[in-house]
Amino acid sequence: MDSALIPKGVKRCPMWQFLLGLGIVGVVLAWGVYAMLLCWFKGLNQTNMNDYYGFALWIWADLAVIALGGGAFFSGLLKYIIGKDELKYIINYAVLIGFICYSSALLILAIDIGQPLRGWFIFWHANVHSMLTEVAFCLSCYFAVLTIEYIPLILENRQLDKVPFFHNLSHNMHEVMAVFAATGAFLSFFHQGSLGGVAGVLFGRPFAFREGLLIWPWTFFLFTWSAAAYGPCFTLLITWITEKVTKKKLVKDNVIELLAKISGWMIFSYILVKIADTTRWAFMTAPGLGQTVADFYTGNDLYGYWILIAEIVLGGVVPAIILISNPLRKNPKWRVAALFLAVMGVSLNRWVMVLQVMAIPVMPFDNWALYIPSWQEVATTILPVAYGIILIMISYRYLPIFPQEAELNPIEEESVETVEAESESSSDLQPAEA
Amino acid sequence: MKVDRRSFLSFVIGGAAGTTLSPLPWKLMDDSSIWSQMWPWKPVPPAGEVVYEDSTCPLCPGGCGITVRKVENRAVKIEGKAGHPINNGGICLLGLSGLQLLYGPTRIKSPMKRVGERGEGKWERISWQEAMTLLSEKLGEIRDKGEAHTVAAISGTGYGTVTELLKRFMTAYGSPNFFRSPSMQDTDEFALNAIFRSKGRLGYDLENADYILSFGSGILDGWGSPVRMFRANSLWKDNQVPVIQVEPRLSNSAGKASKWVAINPGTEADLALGIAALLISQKMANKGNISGFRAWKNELVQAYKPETVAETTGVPVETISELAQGFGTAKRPIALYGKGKGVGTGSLREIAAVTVLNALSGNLNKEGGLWAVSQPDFINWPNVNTDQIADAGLNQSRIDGAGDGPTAGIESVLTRLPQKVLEDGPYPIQALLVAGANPCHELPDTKSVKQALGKIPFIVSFSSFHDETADQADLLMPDHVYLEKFEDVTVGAGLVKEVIGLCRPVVSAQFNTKHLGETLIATANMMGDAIAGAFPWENYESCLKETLGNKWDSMIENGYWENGDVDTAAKKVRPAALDAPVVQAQGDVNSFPLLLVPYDTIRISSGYVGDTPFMVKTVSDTTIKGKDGFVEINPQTAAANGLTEGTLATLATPVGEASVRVHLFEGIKPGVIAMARGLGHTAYDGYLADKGVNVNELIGPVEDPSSGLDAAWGIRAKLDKA
Amino acid sequence: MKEQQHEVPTKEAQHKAPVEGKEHGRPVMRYGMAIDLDKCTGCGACMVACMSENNVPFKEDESDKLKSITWIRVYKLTNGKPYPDTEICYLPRPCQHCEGHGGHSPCVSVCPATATDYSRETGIVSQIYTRCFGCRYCMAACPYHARYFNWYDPVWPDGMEKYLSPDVSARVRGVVEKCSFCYHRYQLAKNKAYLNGLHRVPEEDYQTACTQACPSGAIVFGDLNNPEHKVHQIVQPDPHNGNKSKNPKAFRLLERLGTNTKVYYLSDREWVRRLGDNYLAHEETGKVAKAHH
Amino acid sequence: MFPFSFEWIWDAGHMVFHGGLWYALNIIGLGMTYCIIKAVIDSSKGKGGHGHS
Repeated sequence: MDSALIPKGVKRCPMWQFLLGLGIVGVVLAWGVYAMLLCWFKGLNQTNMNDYYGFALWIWADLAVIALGGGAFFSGLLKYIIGKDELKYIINYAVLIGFICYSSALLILAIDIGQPLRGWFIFWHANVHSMLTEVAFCLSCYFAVLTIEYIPLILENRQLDKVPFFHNLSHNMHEVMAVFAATGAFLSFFHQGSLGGVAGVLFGRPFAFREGLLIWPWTFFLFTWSAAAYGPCFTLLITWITEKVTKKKLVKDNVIELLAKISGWMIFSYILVKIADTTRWAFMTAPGLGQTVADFYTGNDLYGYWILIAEIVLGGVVPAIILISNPLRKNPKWRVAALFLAVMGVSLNRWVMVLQVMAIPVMPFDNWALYIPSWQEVATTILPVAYGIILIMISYRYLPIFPQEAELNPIEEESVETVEAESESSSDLQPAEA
Repeated sequence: MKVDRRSFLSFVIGGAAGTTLSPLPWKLMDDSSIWSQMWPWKPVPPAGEVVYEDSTCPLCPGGCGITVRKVENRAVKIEGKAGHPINNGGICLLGLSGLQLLYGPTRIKSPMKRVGERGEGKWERISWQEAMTLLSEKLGEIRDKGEAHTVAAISGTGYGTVTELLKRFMTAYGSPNFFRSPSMQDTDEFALNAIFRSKGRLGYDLENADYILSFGSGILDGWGSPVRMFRANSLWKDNQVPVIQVEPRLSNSAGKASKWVAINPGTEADLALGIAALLISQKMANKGNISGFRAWKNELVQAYKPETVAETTGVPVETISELAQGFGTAKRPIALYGKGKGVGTGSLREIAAVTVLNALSGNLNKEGGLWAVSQPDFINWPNVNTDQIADAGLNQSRIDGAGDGPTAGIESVLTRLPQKVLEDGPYPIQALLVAGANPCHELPDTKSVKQALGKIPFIVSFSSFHDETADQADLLMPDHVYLEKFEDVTVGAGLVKEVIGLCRPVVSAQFNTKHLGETLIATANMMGDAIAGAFPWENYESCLKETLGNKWDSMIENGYWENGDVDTAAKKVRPAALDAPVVQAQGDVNSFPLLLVPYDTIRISSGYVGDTPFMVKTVSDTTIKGKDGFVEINPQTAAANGLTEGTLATLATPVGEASVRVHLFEGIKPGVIAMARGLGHTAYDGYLADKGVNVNELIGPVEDPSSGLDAAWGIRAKLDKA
Repeated sequence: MKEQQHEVPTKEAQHKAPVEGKEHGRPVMRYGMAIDLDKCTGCGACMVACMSENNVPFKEDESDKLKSITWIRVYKLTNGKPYPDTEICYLPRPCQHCEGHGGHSPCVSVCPATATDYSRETGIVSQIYTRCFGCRYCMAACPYHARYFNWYDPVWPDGMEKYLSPDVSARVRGVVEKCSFCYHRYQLAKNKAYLNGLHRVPEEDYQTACTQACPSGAIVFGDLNNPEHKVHQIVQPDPHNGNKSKNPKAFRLLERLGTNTKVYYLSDREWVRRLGDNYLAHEETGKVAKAHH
Repeated sequence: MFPFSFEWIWDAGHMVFHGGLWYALNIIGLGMTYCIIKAVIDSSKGKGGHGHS
């Protein structure tokens, strides 16, 4: 019935199936929204955060999605600036995923602050020395860029495209997309870095503190690098999941493998630097401040040396090697495994840089502080996931996200559909617009 | 239709663009910054002219001088009064948070009579006239039946006009049953009476002493006049005065002392006598202050050989001789008596032992020594000329038998009252007046105390707060809080000087309350000449002025009256009960393997006034967590009983049972467990009620045969994982 | 926004004069404390004095110490030895008013909305409640846990709001608060000094509530830069060594982190001094702390 | 964020930071304006789209 909105040459599941899917995810979304409202109206006492855990689950989710959303800016960089043209077949999806990640990140920040009504003070009374200020500015600017990159995609909807203005607009935006992409890359470099800086500048917290270059601690560069390295893995992982769900091949292997290979080398180079940084920190930085690795990884029930291994070896070295070696990369099983490990690795790194930092006592007579998030925190953290799935469902159904889909999944009696589409089009426009 | 679509889209886009460019968002931003900082529920304290008014803090026996900061007619802050002879600017946390008592919601806001069941908390507000009529009629009835002696009164601690007015009221009315709630003062007076054979109290010249030997006295936990003690302690630090704390638990006092001597609880007397014996045998003793010295000295030396003492006390022989050396060679050594806040009287043997030790040092009534200070006596009212009904009543023996037998010279034994009431002997109590006391929480074995009160048909509470005892009352006649009234505060508390502080109305009465003095005078006047005659004053203030006489002016001017050189009450010590049997902890070792000792801390008020919200906030999470209270236990003992930090356990004693959490603490003797005193309130509000356990529910009074007073220092207990 | 401006203490935010040297002709002050841990008895008077001076709220259950606002908190330290060799010591911890390097205290540099500031005039780290939007980054940055978040709206039991002081504004839910060295008292003293034609605030005219209340006289407060002030004489800060104290009894919390705090602690007991900082096994107490970066 | 909000100082930090910020904002802003204006012109020239056929 909504076939008029569905891109030419592709097949979509029946409406009822689609709505059922939406409904199921919608319930989760509603749960998250309820929790969000609780936090806004009753305050952050709804969470299990406390004066030791000022940063908790949310901020981790925030850092994680931003790192994972890094795929957008990096593949944008590769396509528009470096000129890896094959990536145009996946860039749309990368942008969409990025858009979801960043909008989620902003939402989470809006819930996380104690005085949401004053959130804009961070811009208005900006303290330029604060990493968080840098994050806030670059984050919102880059979100604008992502929106700009997403708009043409929306305008390519079969019906919207009929409007000359929209048609031309999307066309023109494509023309200058390189400029936006460049700006996006520039902004990303800074906010990804600043997010690393958030922890790295805490010279009161030897576990987080890092020396660095000028005003930027090493974590600044590590975060940017890791986002560029791991972001594409997430894009690929989601693409793979989408293919599994839709039971269709959506992107050609050569594209996938190209991105995977680049990602592999990025992770490899990153992890080398990360290992170097960790070593320096463990043997020079931290001891210089009076604390040893043993202080950080023993004497509590959760944080042990395992977390260090899991992050660096399992989540770094292993996926890097898999994605670098041709045979392994070309084997879907190995590749997907690598993608999983990589995503786990970077998420774990962000977890460590937020929650473990809070957990470790600094004053010798202080104690480890562990905390368990309240259901409101969990719900508000799952909220973006549900929202993301819904946005992907809708976009996939009505927008030409995967340029290669039609080619990879040829279908007959196309004509019939279009005819049907023409005749019904009128009645079906509202949803597209509203 | 195409037009529709286009116009629709342009409408949406145009609208969006328009809104962003309009001043609306900016206005909203501006407003949000205002709303988000001045919600209607955020109190904005009115500013105004600031004035300071001096007064005295009567919340504990300390008698500190305070200065109250006022903004217009609101008291906003209590501070210690600089230059005051006792606290010179310093102040404790209870004194600081007095305003939470003044303005707190647990105040009784007007006279009330009970309408529901006892303890149900259903009250009906009545006028003062009604209230006093009710009281005078009820008392009148009893008196007319010739049973005046069946009315009992419990007053607060200390010596002062209000206490004396209540006492006078009882005398004029015709009842011998006037009780004073236990305090360090009892201990002092008892010691003077039993060992110095004189009237008065003990004074400790701590500031000038050069060696401090404390037998469990909470030097920093609320003993004596707390702030004075804190200041003395700092003075000792500056002058490197050795401070030895003898105690089974590492209290704050022990922690701050230069040496902590861990001892088996209840054997302090033995250690004291052991040291005394060594002083004598090593010729370091000065017998000048002791009468009948020869009679018992050899006996003592024989009975308290270091080895024997080490055996009983668990204190190594070398430590004992070390203490003897230190005490014997110091110029002005002093030994402190009275465990914790010094409220429990303890056994005569123990007081005697410590006093003898002080006497042997040879500086009784000398600089840096122990003083026998004569009683304050500024209240010289004409004797009451009682009518024959009164005489009849007064001729009856006291219900607690105080004054007879071992308790000769003791005014009252409150801890005996509940038992006597329960066993109806010698006669039932028909009415009870309670002022400035909270027996339902303060007295040992609170369960029987409550039962006893249950048997008394008519109970009047003059308390300012909805405390446990007020909950059991039939008639509430709330007194002012100290910041609303004039009152004299006589400070004993181990000072070697006389200080009388003055409470004065810093703010007007916040509620429909009445000064207890006024209530008594007015009620007396309603009860016919026989009683009215004893109260010639037209109101309390004139009574106070007249009583204080020439002191009044200096008190109005400085807020206190001070007398530096006190008269000594006695010159010589007459040791008594040194060979008396040791007071044992109740319960048998087999079924109760552990020893439970209550401990005092300055952060928890254990007297008539409950802890303030601010004080509760300072209590550690290893003392109260949520509603659970903790017992401290040595990790060794805990392990032996399969207990770990925070475990929920059942604590049972011969007297009661309670559910507690366990806190592992290295600083406590294995086999001993300790619990803070003053918690487990059932009255008051959510800021204080149902937090922790009231240790008095687990400990019963144990009478010292040689004094008749409660000498319980702990109780046998067992602790099982819940 | 106008609303905030009047909330900003003085105009520190604008001028960034050097921490040393003079400020508007007036000498730069560095207010700080010396707390004698051997005298401190852990009585808690300082905590309550602070709460009642600064309108600090309280809840029915304050036993969750991770959610309990105590601007100055008294920690109980022990030497960890078994009975009967156990020793305890109490350590009151107000905001340490870190100077860091050139006024870059851990919290001030990270606040995204300039809601907390290091005063070049007094060396006091301020907190502007009406500017703070509750991101809690400063709390993450403070190793002393001196900063507290208002998880709940403050509620005073019926009638108790009567004792609230007009000198300190009550805070709303969702903002961070902390010890201000009773800054309002400084403002009053400053006005008084001005009226008396003095260009310096006399030592006795500006004392914090905790200092004033402490019954043991364990806290000494004043201007660390002023040789006439008792605190300076006790501490003898060494400006050439990151303001480290020349007094062998004295130490600062986590000195080696380079937080350059203005609260000094004194103790005769070595184990207490050693608990003041993180030491590697082989390091000697009080020897390593050298201002870092 | 603006020179008139009072915590603003004309120091290197502010210049670098806000320099970069406003630079990016301008590119984005101008880029979009360009696209929109051009799109309007193109549409008026009747280019593209099948909407009005």
